[in-house]
Amino acid sequence: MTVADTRTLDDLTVAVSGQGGDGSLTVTTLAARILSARGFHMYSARSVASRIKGGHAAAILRGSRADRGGLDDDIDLLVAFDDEAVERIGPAMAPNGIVVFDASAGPVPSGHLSEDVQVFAVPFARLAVRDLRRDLYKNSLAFGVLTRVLSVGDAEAEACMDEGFARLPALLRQANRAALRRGFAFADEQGMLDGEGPWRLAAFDVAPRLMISGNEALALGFLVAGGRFFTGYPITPASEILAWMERHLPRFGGVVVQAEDELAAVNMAIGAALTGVRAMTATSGPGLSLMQEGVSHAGSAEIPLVIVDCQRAGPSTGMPTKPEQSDLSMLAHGGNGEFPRIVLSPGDPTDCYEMAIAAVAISRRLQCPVYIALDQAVAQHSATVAPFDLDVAVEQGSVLDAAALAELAEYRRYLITPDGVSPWVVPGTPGGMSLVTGNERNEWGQVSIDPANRTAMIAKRARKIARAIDTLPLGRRWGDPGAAVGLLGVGLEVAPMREAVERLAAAGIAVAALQPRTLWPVLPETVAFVNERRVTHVVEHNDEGQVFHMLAEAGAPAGSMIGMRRSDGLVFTPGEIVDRVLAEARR
Amino acid sequence: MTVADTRTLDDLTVAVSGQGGDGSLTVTTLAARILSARGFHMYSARSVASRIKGGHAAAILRGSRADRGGLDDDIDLLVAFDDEAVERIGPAMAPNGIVVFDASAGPVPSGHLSEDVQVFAVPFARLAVRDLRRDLYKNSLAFGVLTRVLSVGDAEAEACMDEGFARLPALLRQANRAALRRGFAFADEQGMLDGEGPWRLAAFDVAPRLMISGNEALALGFLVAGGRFFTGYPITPASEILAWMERHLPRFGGVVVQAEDELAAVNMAIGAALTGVRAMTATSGPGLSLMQEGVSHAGSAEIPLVIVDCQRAGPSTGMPTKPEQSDLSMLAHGGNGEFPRIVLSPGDPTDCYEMAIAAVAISRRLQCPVYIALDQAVAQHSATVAPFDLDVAVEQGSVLDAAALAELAEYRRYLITPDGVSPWVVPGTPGGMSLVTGNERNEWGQVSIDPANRTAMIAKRARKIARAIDTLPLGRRWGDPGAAVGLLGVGLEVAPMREAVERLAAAGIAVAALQPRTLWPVLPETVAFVNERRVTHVVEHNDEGQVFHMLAEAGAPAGSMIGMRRSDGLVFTPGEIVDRVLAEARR
Amino acid sequence: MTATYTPRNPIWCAGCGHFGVQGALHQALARLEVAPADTLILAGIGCSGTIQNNLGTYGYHALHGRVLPTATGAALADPSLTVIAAGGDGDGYAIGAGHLVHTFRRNPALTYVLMNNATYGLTKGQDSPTAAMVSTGGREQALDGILLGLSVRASTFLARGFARQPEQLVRLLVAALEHARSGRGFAFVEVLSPCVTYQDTYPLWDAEVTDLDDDPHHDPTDRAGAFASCLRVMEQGRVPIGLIYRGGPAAHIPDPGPAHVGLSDLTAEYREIMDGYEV
Amino acid sequence: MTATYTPRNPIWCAGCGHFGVQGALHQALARLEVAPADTLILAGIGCSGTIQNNLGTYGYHALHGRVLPTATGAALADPSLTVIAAGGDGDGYAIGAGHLVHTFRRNPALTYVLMNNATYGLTKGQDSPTAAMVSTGGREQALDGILLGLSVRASTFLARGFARQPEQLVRLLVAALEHARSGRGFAFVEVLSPCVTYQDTYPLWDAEVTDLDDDPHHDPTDRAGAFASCLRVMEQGRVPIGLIYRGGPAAHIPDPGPAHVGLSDLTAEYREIMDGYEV
Ligand SMILES: Cc1ncc(C[n+]2csc(CCOP(=O)(O)OP(=O)(O)O)c2C)c(N)n1
Ligand SMILES: Cc1ncc(C[n+]2csc(CCOP(=O)(O)OP(=O)(O)O)c2C)c(N)n1
Ligand code: SF4
Ligand code: SF4
Ligand SMILES: [Mg+2]
Ligand SMILES: [Mg+2]
Repeated sequence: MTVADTRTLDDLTVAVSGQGGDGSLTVTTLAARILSARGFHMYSARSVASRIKGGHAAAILRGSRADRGGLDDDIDLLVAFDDEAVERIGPAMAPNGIVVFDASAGPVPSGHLSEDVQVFAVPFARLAVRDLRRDLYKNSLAFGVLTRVLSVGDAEAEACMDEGFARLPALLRQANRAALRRGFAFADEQGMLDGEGPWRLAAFDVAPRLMISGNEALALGFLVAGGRFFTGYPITPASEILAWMERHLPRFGGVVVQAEDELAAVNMAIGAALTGVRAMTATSGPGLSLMQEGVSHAGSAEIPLVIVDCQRAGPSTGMPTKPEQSDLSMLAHGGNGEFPRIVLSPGDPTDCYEMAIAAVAISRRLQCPVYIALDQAVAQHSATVAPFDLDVAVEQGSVLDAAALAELAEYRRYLITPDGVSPWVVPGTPGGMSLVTGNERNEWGQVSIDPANRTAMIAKRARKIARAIDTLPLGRRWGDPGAAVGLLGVGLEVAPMREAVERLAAAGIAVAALQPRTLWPVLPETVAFVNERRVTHVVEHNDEGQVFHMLAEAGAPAGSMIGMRRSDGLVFTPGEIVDRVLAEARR
Repeated sequence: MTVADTRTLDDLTVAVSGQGGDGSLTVTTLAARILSARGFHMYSARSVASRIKGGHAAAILRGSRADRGGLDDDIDLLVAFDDEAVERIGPAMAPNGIVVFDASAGPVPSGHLSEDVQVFAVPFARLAVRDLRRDLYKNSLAFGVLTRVLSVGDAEAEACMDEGFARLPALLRQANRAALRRGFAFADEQGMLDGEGPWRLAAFDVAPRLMISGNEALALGFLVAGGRFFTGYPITPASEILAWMERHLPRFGGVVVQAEDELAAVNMAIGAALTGVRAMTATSGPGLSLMQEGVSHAGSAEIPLVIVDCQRAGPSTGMPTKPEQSDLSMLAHGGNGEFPRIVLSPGDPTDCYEMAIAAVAISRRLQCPVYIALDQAVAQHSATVAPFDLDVAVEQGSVLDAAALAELAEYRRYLITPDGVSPWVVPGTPGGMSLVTGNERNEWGQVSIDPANRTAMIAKRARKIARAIDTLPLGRRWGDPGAAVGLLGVGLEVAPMREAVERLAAAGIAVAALQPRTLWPVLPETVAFVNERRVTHVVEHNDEGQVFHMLAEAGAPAGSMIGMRRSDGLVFTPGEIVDRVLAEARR
Repeated sequence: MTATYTPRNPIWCAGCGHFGVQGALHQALARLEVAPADTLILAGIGCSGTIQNNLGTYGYHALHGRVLPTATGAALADPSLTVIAAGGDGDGYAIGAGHLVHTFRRNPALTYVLMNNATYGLTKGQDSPTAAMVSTGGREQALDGILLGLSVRASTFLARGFARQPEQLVRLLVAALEHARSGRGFAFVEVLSPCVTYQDTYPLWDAEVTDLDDDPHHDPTDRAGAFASCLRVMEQGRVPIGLIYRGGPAAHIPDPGPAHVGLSDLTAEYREIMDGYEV
Repeated sequence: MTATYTPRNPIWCAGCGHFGVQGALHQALARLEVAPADTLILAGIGCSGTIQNNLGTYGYHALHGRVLPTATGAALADPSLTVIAAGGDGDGYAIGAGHLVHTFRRNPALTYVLMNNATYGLTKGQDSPTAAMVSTGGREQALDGILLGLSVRASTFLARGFARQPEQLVRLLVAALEHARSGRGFAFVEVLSPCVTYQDTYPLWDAEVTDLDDDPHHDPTDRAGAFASCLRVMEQGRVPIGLIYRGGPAAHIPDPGPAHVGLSDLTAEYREIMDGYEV
């Protein structure tokens, strides 16, 4: 929480927490409308157990003057629907924070909140059931109290709810409005009058922005890049991509298939890609394991394919709703045999949009599989971002049409070329008949075990990457380019890393931060970043240090890298990163 | 070919080559009987295309006084059933070698054999069809000429064939004997009389030996280690393990299932392992890709499981009959999320036997997946080895029976322990009911996303490997332990590496060789081996240097390692390794 | 007594059909007096795939779609166990369809309870392969596990229950468990088990179920007849329930099964095999 | 004319049934005058899975067991192609069984030729899921692709031919190709195609095939009737061939299909979607 004057906030984090089905998200969504109207940048996160009811869930919303794209160190305002919410989130409350507690089942559990935290205990559920006959209305009731805390005028709060619930049936809308007013009334009883709460919100001018998740932005990027075929199989946290595609792709003549499993998904996408269509599939770790044979096949048979991995905590089923970056080694090294592949790694929705476009173009240009590695946080959390650049040229890539084909004396699907990329004619083109196979093959696509041919084909495939390395997406950087201390991380590390750099700079400590967007192959600029510094903290969400080892494999000196890792399902806060950097600097 | 006196050989390589169905293997199998009777060590290899008829195939047999376990640099004696055999193998002929050529379709193609090679052109196929009415008999005919070349007495050759064909119907036996005699007659016509051929075979005393392939030895090791459940799905070059199990396991109360696919195979094995049975599955690269989710699951749920990967050339379908070591990175890094796993890597049949026993014991002791990484050559080629030590104690490992369970106040399936290994009670044990899951879980096996529990569970699983690292199988070493130059390789590299060390020593160049048998985790002794030398050649069958990178990741200095790699489907010969070592030494 | 885990309370939404399934399974096991220590419940991934946590038996959580191979492995390895596989329609009919076909064919002695709610509950309501049961047009697009089972001639026990008809369901589950436990083979029970949150099919199925147990013309030992009966009911837009088919050959159960074979004093037998390789 | 690859000579053993399949497919394509450039043959892995190399069309070699999803992807992406999937009984009935079920259900407009030799030819003669067709006892253990197809109510074309009865086989393939090409959906043709090297079933099948095309009582539009007919024939230890079933709803073919949709000048439409996220 940053406080502009005694009571006016310009960086506020609200958490709403209760059991899974309690509609915590509704409250933060409404709060987002309030903050948005004042020009706050926003970031909205959730933590739910992978089950429908009964899991502990929290919806978190951060609004800030600066564009943060991630969570703050602590929670300013907590709406707690049960004891567990206080137990879990209480210790993360900011000094002088406020807790609005559902006291229906008893008083606030003791021992979890520090002295300075102010508590408003309201029997939300009891009031909702008693006065409105449904437990669910407690959310609107809580929203009423919350807006009073923030000194939002009742009229604005009501208007906000009307808009937010515009699609609900009239009866429900009315009941919710009644609940909201019941909240106001309760606040009145506590002496917290309309517009006179303990806190007040700042307001800023902003340009129009989107509020969008990484999954949604990625899906849009695929569409804009000319993507017209998508296959998926439901899995947390990738399912939103499938849903998005089902909603939007058909209108553009595209095809979306919910496959029977991930094996079908990846092979259907390969089949579509074979016809020249830009195709993509998306999954998470367990599904990606199942797709490994298919990805190796696309690599061997030289088929352009984009595969999205929205990483969740592993191994195996792991913790499906928690973020992790523990499939990266599989992306770089999985699948049988050796084949060219690229791993792109976006850090926020804009990046997701851009990397989707890049992935489609690269896979098409190089005729190979391209992974986009997200993690649960980047995939599912929403942030405000500037509108995307929609003016994207869709290139033909290496596909020859009938006219171009006619220019050739002979067409060889796997022609050995200096850049490793062969001409490609899609089925339906007269005269372009070809054989495509996952066996080793000669230039015509005919199966071959000739040793000389084999050696040439391996070299050809390897060349595709080697020759293209200078064209792959570069990283994003923050901080002081000349700093001796570096921070390096991808995905959900980007936001806290960025913010840590700012805080450290404010404290007089120069730090440079790099988010490599091409994670594999490791780009020369990434190795150079490490080489140029005394020490680089490699920040990542796993236990083994997968990014760390990739860098080391590519030649970055292990001795000058320090792993900053966690894999407990929680994110790094900017403050934690700052502390670790300071701790190292002090040594 | 080493020649004891002018005409007596004590190291001989015979190749028999023609189209796939020509029965080349029959000829080398008979020749092996001749060599065996004289006490030769033997090594038998094959190279066939992955299809039934029409592919070019060669059967190669090396017999030697010293135990070589691999091929020599060149071929001494070639039986060539077609032009292609001469074209492909001709350039690999030893000086003064002999070619027995099937001249049915014309003379020996020119340009492939050096001047000093002696050729016997015999119209085998024509004679076989004309005199015996079936093309197939040309093999026995060729065997007659071959034994004459080697001055094996006709009586011995006939007896040898009688024994070798003992299981054939009498009519076929007679026809083959007639073919053999037709061969003798032809030799007579050429003036190569009984017992008076150009070459003569040495003879030695030897103890009884086995002639066995890596796949067979591994299967036997599994049985002896108490393995009683095997699942597989046919795939080259792993299918022999399935066939072996089907033949032998049921007699011991074991169960063998040919699964519908590799997903079923790995999960059936997991289900069996769950009941406390020692279970294994075997496959090759494409199947291993499909098993990745299952292996990650076994790692997460802490289920003992042995997975054999008989590696073939990739990527994707690749070259199914050719050896490669290009799944190693997948073994070490594949599968979603992070979990403990071990990769053992045998180099010959004895090693396969021993590593199967070790794998069963380790997987049982540590409750985690253990890979055994073979390659096509180790898996399918046969060699003479000393009889195995069958006196193997089968330990209970970490399984508690009802009595041991009763001693506990409380049983927690995932109890956090100093060595990371938890007590384990199998279903059917009264009072030992437990929950086993691939989700993150608490000590009782109940799904949990609690961050502190998560951190403890990750550490527990990682500890299993860290604490056991000193008990994992050590490598085998050859040569001068103090040498500044090292050779390091696994699987099919072992035999030529060993022989190269001997040759280099004979030339006055000290070299040390190491075959790590625990490939992952990389053992301290392996890193030390590299650290102790000026330069270590890391010999491997892949293009990217997978072993090389594993070593580097574990801390071996990349600067003192040189990659010696090939992935064209051919093996390294001892001479090639010698040449590369010399070339580096000269620089 | 050594303490062990405490069975969990179900995590399902109030009203979820899976409660009915759990209750019926509990009763069936009690009726047959199967000891929890001899019972191994393996479950798939899905809301349905949490049932194994709640019953105090040995419980195992398989991979999504792989519950049948895992259960087959366990049942073959230790035939003295009562092995129960459980899971959802996504788990069993989508990603698991191939294994289902092969389990029918292989006919191992285990019981499979498939909780069909015509949706993917856990992942929030996507269409499962039976989703079309609920739509008005294109109902034939719905996969039917019973017809599938009938088409595999090695299948031996096929039944469908409804979570809201507990008496019949208990009866079917008892029959299924007896079938498997007596070694006749694979007992498949699909249960209509509505997902109140994403696809509330209670009203629909209340109206649509047609009980073949009540149909005097239905002969559960006649495969072609059962196929025809089911098709006829389905063509009327209804869902056949009851014991659809029972018959076929008996399963081959290894006895005693690898979990109970001895491992000592076998050196002579091992040597015999090894000697086969001597040259 | 630009030169391209030369079709290969088949690599099959002399006498292999797959020659007959290739010949018939060649004839059927010729009879329908399908241009090689408009034909995409996708094959599985197996001896059968080399047929695509020999016909001069666009050819694709899929992963083992995955030919149907791959072919479905291609057919949906470019409906102007004549898409033919081909493969063996191991490929289609073992590792591919789940996809087969779902392809019946999805009913995409493509033809699938499954060469059943009751063995795994390429990997040297292991038992396939149809191996039990050949054994005397336990024949019901053999999976039957036609019965399986009948059990999925969305299936629209099911036939079985015999490599040694080329005339009928050509006729069935022509009908199948027409079915798929006219957009009615998935045409499944199983061909009995003996493996002379590992499982020579010529004599057996010569004796055992029962042609339902010749049976006046067989009505290929009656699903339950067809099921009963097939079962009856099979219970006599025989193998039904002919056009077993044709019917069902038409496929939904996207038109023109993503391979032919335009990609330019869509910025306004994209913006509309993006604006939905504006706050
Ligand atoms: C390989 C894999 N793919 C996808 C998932 C995600 N997933 C979890 S449960 C589920 C489906 C659940 O549906 P169903 O089996 O019908 O069970 P229900 O929740 O309806 O009881 C899916 C797709 C997964 N866990 N693993
Ligand atoms: C994932 C995977 N598993 C196993 C194999 C090995 N394999 C190649 S072909 C084949 C089966 C061939 O049998 P079938 O499909 O009946 O074809 P046929 O050779 O009899 O024509 C198998 C198991 C493989 N290529 N990929
Ligand atoms: S989401 Fe549906 S299936 Fe899952 S627990 Fe709730 S009602 Fe049951
Ligand atoms: S092995 Fe069998 S299936 Fe393969 S080509 Fe030969 S006869 Fe045909
Ligand atoms: Mg379901
Ligand atoms: Mg076959």
